[in-house]
Amino acid sequence: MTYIPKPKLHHPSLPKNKLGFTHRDYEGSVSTLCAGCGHDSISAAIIQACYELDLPPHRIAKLSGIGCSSKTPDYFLGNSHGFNSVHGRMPSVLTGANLANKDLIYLGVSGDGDSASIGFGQFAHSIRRGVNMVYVVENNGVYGLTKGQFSATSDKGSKSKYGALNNDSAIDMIGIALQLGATFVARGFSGDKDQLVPLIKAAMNHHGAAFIDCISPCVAFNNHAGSTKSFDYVREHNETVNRLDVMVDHEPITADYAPGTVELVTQHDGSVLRLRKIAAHYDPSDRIAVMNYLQERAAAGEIVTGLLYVDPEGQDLHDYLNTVDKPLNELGTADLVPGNAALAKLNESLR
Amino acid sequence: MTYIPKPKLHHPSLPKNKLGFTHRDYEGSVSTLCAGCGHDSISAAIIQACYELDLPPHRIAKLSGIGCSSKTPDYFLGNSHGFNSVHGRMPSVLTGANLANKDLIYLGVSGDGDSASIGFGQFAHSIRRGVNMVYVVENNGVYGLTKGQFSATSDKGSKSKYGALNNDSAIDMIGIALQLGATFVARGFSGDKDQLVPLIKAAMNHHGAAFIDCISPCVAFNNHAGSTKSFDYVREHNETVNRLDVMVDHEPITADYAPGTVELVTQHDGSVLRLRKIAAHYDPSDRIAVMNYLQERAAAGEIVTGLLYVDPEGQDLHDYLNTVDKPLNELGTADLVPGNAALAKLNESLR
Amino acid sequence: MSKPLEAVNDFVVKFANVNGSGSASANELFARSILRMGVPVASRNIFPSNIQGLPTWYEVRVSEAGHLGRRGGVDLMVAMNPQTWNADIGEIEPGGYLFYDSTKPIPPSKFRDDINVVGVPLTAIVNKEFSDPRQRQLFKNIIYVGALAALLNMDVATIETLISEQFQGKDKLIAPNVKALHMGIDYAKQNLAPLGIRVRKADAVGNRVFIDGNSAAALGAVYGGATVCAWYPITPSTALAEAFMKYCRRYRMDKETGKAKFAIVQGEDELASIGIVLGAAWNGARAFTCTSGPGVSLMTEFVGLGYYAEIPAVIMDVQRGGPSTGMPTRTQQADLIGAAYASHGDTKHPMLFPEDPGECFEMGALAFDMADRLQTPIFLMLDLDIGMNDWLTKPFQWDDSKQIDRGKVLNYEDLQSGKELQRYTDLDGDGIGFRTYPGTHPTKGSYFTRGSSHDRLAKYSENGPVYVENVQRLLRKFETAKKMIPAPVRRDAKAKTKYGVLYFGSTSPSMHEALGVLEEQGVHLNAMRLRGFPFSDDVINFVLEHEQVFFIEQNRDAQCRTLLVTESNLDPARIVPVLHYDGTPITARFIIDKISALLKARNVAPLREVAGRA
Amino acid sequence: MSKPLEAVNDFVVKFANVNGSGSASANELFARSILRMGVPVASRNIFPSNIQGLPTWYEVRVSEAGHLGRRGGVDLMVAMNPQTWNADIGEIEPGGYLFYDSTKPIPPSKFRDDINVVGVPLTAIVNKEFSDPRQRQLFKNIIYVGALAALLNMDVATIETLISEQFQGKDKLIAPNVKALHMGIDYAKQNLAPLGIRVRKADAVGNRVFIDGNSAAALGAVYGGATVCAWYPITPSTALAEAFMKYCRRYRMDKETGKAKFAIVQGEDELASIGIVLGAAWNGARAFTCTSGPGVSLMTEFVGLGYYAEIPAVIMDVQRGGPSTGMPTRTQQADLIGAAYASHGDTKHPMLFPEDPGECFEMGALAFDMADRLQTPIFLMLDLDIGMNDWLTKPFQWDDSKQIDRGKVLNYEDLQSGKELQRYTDLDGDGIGFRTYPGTHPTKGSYFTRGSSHDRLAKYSENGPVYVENVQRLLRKFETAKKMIPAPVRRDAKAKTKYGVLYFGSTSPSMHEALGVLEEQGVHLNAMRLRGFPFSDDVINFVLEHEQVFFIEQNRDAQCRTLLVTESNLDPARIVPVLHYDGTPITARFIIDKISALLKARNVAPLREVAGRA
Ligand SMILES: Cc1ncc(C[n+]2csc(CCOP(=O)(O)OP(=O)(O)O)c2C)c(N)n1
Ligand SMILES: Cc1ncc(C[n+]2csc(CCOP(=O)(O)OP(=O)(O)O)c2C)c(N)n1
Ligand code: SF4
Ligand code: SF4
Ligand SMILES: [Mg+2]
Ligand SMILES: [Mg+2]
Repeated sequence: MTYIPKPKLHHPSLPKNKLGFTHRDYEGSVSTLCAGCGHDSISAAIIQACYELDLPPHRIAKLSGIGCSSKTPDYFLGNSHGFNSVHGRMPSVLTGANLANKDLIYLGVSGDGDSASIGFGQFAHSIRRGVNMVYVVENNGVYGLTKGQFSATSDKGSKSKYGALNNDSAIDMIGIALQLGATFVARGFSGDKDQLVPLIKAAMNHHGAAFIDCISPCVAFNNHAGSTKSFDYVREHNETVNRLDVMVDHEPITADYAPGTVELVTQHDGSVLRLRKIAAHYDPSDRIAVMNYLQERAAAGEIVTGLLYVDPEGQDLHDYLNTVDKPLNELGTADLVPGNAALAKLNESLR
Repeated sequence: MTYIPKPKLHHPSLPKNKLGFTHRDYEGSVSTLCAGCGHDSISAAIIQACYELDLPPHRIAKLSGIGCSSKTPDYFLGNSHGFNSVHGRMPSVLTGANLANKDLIYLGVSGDGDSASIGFGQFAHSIRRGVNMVYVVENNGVYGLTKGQFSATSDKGSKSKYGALNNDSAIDMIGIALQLGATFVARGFSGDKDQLVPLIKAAMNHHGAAFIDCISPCVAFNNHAGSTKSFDYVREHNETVNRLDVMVDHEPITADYAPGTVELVTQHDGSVLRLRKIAAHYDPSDRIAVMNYLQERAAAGEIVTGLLYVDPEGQDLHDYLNTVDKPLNELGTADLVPGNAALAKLNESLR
Repeated sequence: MSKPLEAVNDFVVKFANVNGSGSASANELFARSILRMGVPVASRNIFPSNIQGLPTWYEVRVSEAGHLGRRGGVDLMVAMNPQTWNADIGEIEPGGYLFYDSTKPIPPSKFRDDINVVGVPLTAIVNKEFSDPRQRQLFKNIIYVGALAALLNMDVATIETLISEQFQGKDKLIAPNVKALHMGIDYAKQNLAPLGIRVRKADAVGNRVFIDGNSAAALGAVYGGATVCAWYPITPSTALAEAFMKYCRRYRMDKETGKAKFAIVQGEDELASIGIVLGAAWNGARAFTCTSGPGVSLMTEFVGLGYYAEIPAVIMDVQRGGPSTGMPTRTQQADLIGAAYASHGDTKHPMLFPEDPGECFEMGALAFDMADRLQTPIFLMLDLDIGMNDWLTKPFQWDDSKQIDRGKVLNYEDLQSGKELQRYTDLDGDGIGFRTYPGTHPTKGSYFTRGSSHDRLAKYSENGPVYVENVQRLLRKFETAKKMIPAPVRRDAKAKTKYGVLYFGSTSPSMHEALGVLEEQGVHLNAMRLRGFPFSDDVINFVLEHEQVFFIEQNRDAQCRTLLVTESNLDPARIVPVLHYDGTPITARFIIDKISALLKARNVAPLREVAGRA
Repeated sequence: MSKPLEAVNDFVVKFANVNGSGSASANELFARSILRMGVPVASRNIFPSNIQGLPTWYEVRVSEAGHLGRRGGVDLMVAMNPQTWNADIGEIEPGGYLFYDSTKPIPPSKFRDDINVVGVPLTAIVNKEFSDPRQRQLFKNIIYVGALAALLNMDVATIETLISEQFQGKDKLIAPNVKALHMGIDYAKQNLAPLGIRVRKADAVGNRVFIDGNSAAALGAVYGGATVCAWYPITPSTALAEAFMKYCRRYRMDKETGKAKFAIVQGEDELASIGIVLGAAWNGARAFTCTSGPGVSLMTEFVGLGYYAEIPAVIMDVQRGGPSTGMPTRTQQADLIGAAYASHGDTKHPMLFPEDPGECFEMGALAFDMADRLQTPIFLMLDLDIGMNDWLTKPFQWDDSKQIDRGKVLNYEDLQSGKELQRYTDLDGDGIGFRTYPGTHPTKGSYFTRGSSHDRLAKYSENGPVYVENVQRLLRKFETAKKMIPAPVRRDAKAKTKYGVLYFGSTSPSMHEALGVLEEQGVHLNAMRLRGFPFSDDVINFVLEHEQVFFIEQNRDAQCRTLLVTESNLDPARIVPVLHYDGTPITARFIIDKISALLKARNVAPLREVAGRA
């Protein structure tokens, strides 16, 4: 990593997206993570996804907890508001932010310690509520920032650098998210950007709670042989069930595919997900079958990646609460204060 | 309920168990719960189970959080130490108690709000750690003590007495316990004592984390038509997969059964569980199949009860930590304090 | 047999019932009827932490003089609960009255011979007319109201009106209730003589309203423009959130679309609730949570984030008896230090102290302006006595010209016109920087919010001087807060005096009553009621003006006195704690006794010890 | 070019490195070598909250006089980090020395002309001999140690011994390290003159040991008989739990069975950690947790339970810069109020203030006796400066005749012989009742523990007088705690004086140095070091003895002063805060400047304002 801040002036030849923004307009300040940390690749994928989706950076709010992973929102989308809250509590802060303004895109970034250990409850309940968000766990199976202790996704039986043995069974966040009613569930790998970028794009277009478990090796503390969160292990055991293309402005589907190899899913917002099947019989719309399949593959030591489950008609918390279309943070005195006449009437009823 | 405390003097004709204790010796102070509350039936089942197992009352420690359910430890096992801790934190307090003395039986009593809402994280992590305990959730799908708000197991779409609508998807604690590696998982119903008592007995003989989700209707706030936690609903949709007999002192199995209708499971401590199958093909040893089956039945609105999953060879936290056989709370100065000589040596290495 | 008490419009009636027996509405009917007769009442529930079957009490103080604090002692006991019979009888003042259900004979030994016993065979009467058990239970309550009406010579028409108002909609319930009422009246008229204590029509209530503080605070939140409420049930604050929902449904549904101009979420716990509040406030909505002590403790870490990252938030703490689970259904003012200095590191948080439901409303609204203007969490400190009891309080009013004040926020136009966001820079000397809401402008004004150390422009910094400058600015901001706290209310003694008294919150009515009595006894005290924290110079000067100031609090450790001394550097020796903390509301009698005793003790013992002992 | 600094065994060397470049062990080798030469050193890490790539510093103060506090200023800067070059150069005292890697030429403009520049082509030298990049990085560090050894005239044999000790086991690493060392020595000998600052063998270290406070506190827990540790990682306390595990593995494995006489659990968070501790302590094991500010905030509710249900617990708080996430890698004493009054309701918790690793060990053990005897949570308040830096401290000692004191516990024999358990009854006037461990006796001595209000026999009670009696007993218990807190340490000035100074914890070394200097300047101060909370009468009398007492703290809000005034009723006007809180350890220079300034100001401004301003 370097310390000379990159010049922000735009080279005219830099490619621009529909909004006239260049890739740089979606970058953040320079990362302070270890060279080679998986988290930096995820930041790059987020930048890529937002650029390709032509999203106005300021319409995205990025929130996180505490950890190396939770630091990353500082390293992408420099023109977006960011909130690095407290350890394990991003989900509640994001939920509140979302209530205040239903019009922004909410990107929650967390770690496995942040979401599976201290934050397991908040993770679970934010999913249950159907908060409209993209919830990314940068899962390295270890506490990076505090130097290598176990998290709740660490492999049972693994040994920490100071000799402790992990005896707790590891939490599979995907399985939990599915049980709790997430309407979009995917697993990615920081080492496979081609797969990850479309997953993030699809999640951002999803209406409801979209959860992405992204394996993201920690080169400093959990990339050794034997770690199921190491680059090598994930590469060897990565079982991809499908590949995804996200089409937001409904280009006609020209290319034709062998029957049963492609599935088109139209999400609530009109965006179309083109699923190129790899595991022929994998059906990401059958929640129970998906859970069963994932359990079996996990038992076999395989890491299943791809868009694992999607309910394109997912509802969100605002639908449930039946809130007005105008963001709550734009309502003014006239909208909110009933006035003195109402009080006079109320007083009468209290005598 | 009555306010005249029962006379404690023992009628000579009262039946006694092997320890010479009568049923009364396992009772507690008079319940202050609502007449007809499901929780009182569970207390009765616990008393019955301990009596039948000939357990010395003082070798049991009863712990709870806060709620009507969490009050119940005051109403059974009056000769046992009890700890009514804080809301949602029974699992951590029980874990600590268990570490201090591996020789007692730890009975954790909680509610659905206590364990699925505020306590979801602690519930999950205590199960993951394989704490040797019986963890009973007295599940009424509502906050009783605070008068009828939703808990995380309340039915999605249900309406509270002050008109709030519940939009969050309900947590199935059994599914979560199975995902997190519980080695004994059962569901009971406060209205079916014959089924519940043996489940509690089996759980007490289990070595490892034993979880019992016990549906326990709240007559004050959640027993109305339409509530899946009402007496009527549970009776109508109770799908019992098996019936259980617990044999602690290895009586020879005399009676013979039609093949495939009975299964014998010998637990770590030697106790034998005789499972009389009701759902013929239900196999409580196949975790993934069990999860799959339960998901399907739940989707069909059925409440599956019985001993749902058991791993008779379950290990516990003390096995993992490799602690000495003597309870830690019995170790004295000689065991614990290395003494001055050790310090002299240490000092040398620090110069 | 000591002579029967004689009093008009000045006595205490206590109802002893069983929790869940439906007595609450009958008892409230009794209290409201007296109010409608123009006589002020103060009513208080004393209930257990359970749902059904345990003893509960409802205490009604009738006081034309307008003393609304708890008086202590009972002139008429309505003993409907066998479990508590003995204790209840014991509480009756000599010469007082006992009202009971005489259906079953009760051995004379169970009575006292210095009280007047009034038996009415309620069960017999009700069973004659009604067969359904639930009806029997409910109407038995109405029957005793009727009997009391006759005995206390209350206006029957008024009671009937109230009954018909109460059952508007369910009109067919009106007749049987009125009937039950008259069954009681008739029995009393035919068999009993009126009591020495009596209600007489008066005009002492004025236009005041009768409401609980939780509802009033919730109404304040509606008028304060709160749009997001995240909460977790806990006694005694639960009703506050429920009332907010009720008022929002009434006042905040969009006429055309029928959609909600509010979002209420029951969090999974208090950590989630405050997290949701901070997230919503960060994103520009007015947000609050309501809780009690245990919840405040769980919010501690997040409150520190709100302080340091400077995020507006309103926390309504309906205080109950502590510590830990403590006495969930009893009242105390014991979360003051916990709230004022909540969280690790150097932190301070403004608090507001409403004295009654009227101020719960005003301060409930004010808290949101303060939070936005100060960009920090604000605590509204209620207690169970104010929160869960109906109080007679001044009618609600609102100045319709008032506009919501969002504090220092840069909007699109500001940024577009070149105003630069310097998030944590003190441009105005008040310690407060400007903020922006997320999504305001495509290229200008975004910033990164964090709980870690940061510089004037919100960038991460571990630099010592940068840190010091920032936290010193927070002290200036706290100075600014002083100016926003409602000024303390002073009432001077009739005669010049070297003694003063400080008090706050639900202590007010008892304090005012005590001041009157003491004045009559020739004990002159200048009094000052604190309305919030931090304290203005008026408070400090008040203490300096007096040789000796008594500080009345409803906690064990003189917590508010600690805050005063800490923030003011006043000599604690001049501030003598007077502490009531058994979980019942403080009474005038207690204050009078303590202060009198202290004034005596003063001349013998050095102050420090007095303070120590108190 | 101002004249080069001349000093023997009295100077400050600062190493500027990049996080994760392996410089730590080389720098420690440098410090230890000087120690082995009999010259005291104090070393401090200044590091960022990240894992790799950001700037870090290692400061070594060499002081034969034995001043172990941070001095401030740098006499010799070893500038190995280009990122921070300018700032690092800026810190050098006029006439001081700059040591740098001269392989790449650096423009003269980048230097200062009032310092002495010493260039050694480290990269060139190391690259000539080594090709593997990792080796190059590591040995470059050893080479500069060699060069410094020559320049400062250090004893080479000593360094070689340390190297061979360090690599015991991995013996083949010894040769290349020694070789690298000599490459540095040789280059310096051949090309450079020794500096004006020098190390000379002395005998000023004595038998002291060099260790960090986290390790020492962990060792204290082992000797205190702790068997259960539940913790959650957080800087700067993580190393404490890791050290406890290390020492338990060394001292607590059963010889025969190889099984563990301890249980260490990494909780899922701090709520779980303290919950596990309370559960274990309730069940008769000695248990503790270690954390820092944010963790203490999360434990708040549980601490209140421990206080009210009276459960022993030890909480080791290694304080860092607050509020909120604050400055995780900087030091402060700013959790005092948060810990002392943790939780809602009326609560108070004893605290211990170790001044160095030696006391971390003693108090680390003592805390467990106190917790058991007082049956309440005890806080051991370390800070990052003590916890994470190696300090020279008195050797560890233990009285082998000492037996663990479990406090008031009834065992089987007691109960059998008819002793009755009255859990919360004050039989001895010390406010402490007897308890039993679960499972003690089949029919006697069981009780129900709860956080709700209870009577003398642990039964639930909502009765006011019962509640009051119970919480007043807790105040008596707090009085008992005073007697258990180690007595304050007093050192009087050479001359009689009306000025005093209070201090505690890691402030000690700088305070002692400052006292010496002030004494020389004719400023006489009686000093008292507080070793814990609550404060004994000695402390109060000390304040009363003096017209003016300065209270030195490392926080913004004078938190310890607040505790003192609150608990003692002393007039705060006589206690003047002297506050250092930029996250760096306090220095003697700072204390001297502040106190001198305050003494001047005293004569012009009234005290209250001084206090206000300070
Ligand atoms: C309340 C609290 N407890 C502990 C910490 C210390 N802490 C900071 S990050 C972290 C764990 C981070 O692990 P993870 O979420 O997996 O992120 P990673 O660094 O691995 O990306 C911990 C324990 C904290 N900041 N706050
Ligand atoms: C920290 C905290 N928050 C809130 C409460 C209030 N409270 C007491 S019991 C309870 C819910 C109990 O529900 P559940 O666990 O389902 O028990 P039930 O009464 O239904 O048996 C709540 C919210 C509390 N005691 N402590
Ligand atoms: S420690 Fe691990 S997670 Fe943290 S930055 Fe380094 S590699 Fe990434
Ligand atoms: S409220 Fe419900 S849960 Fe509580 S005691 Fe009554 S019936 Fe049982
Ligand atoms: Mg991680
Ligand atoms: Mg419940």
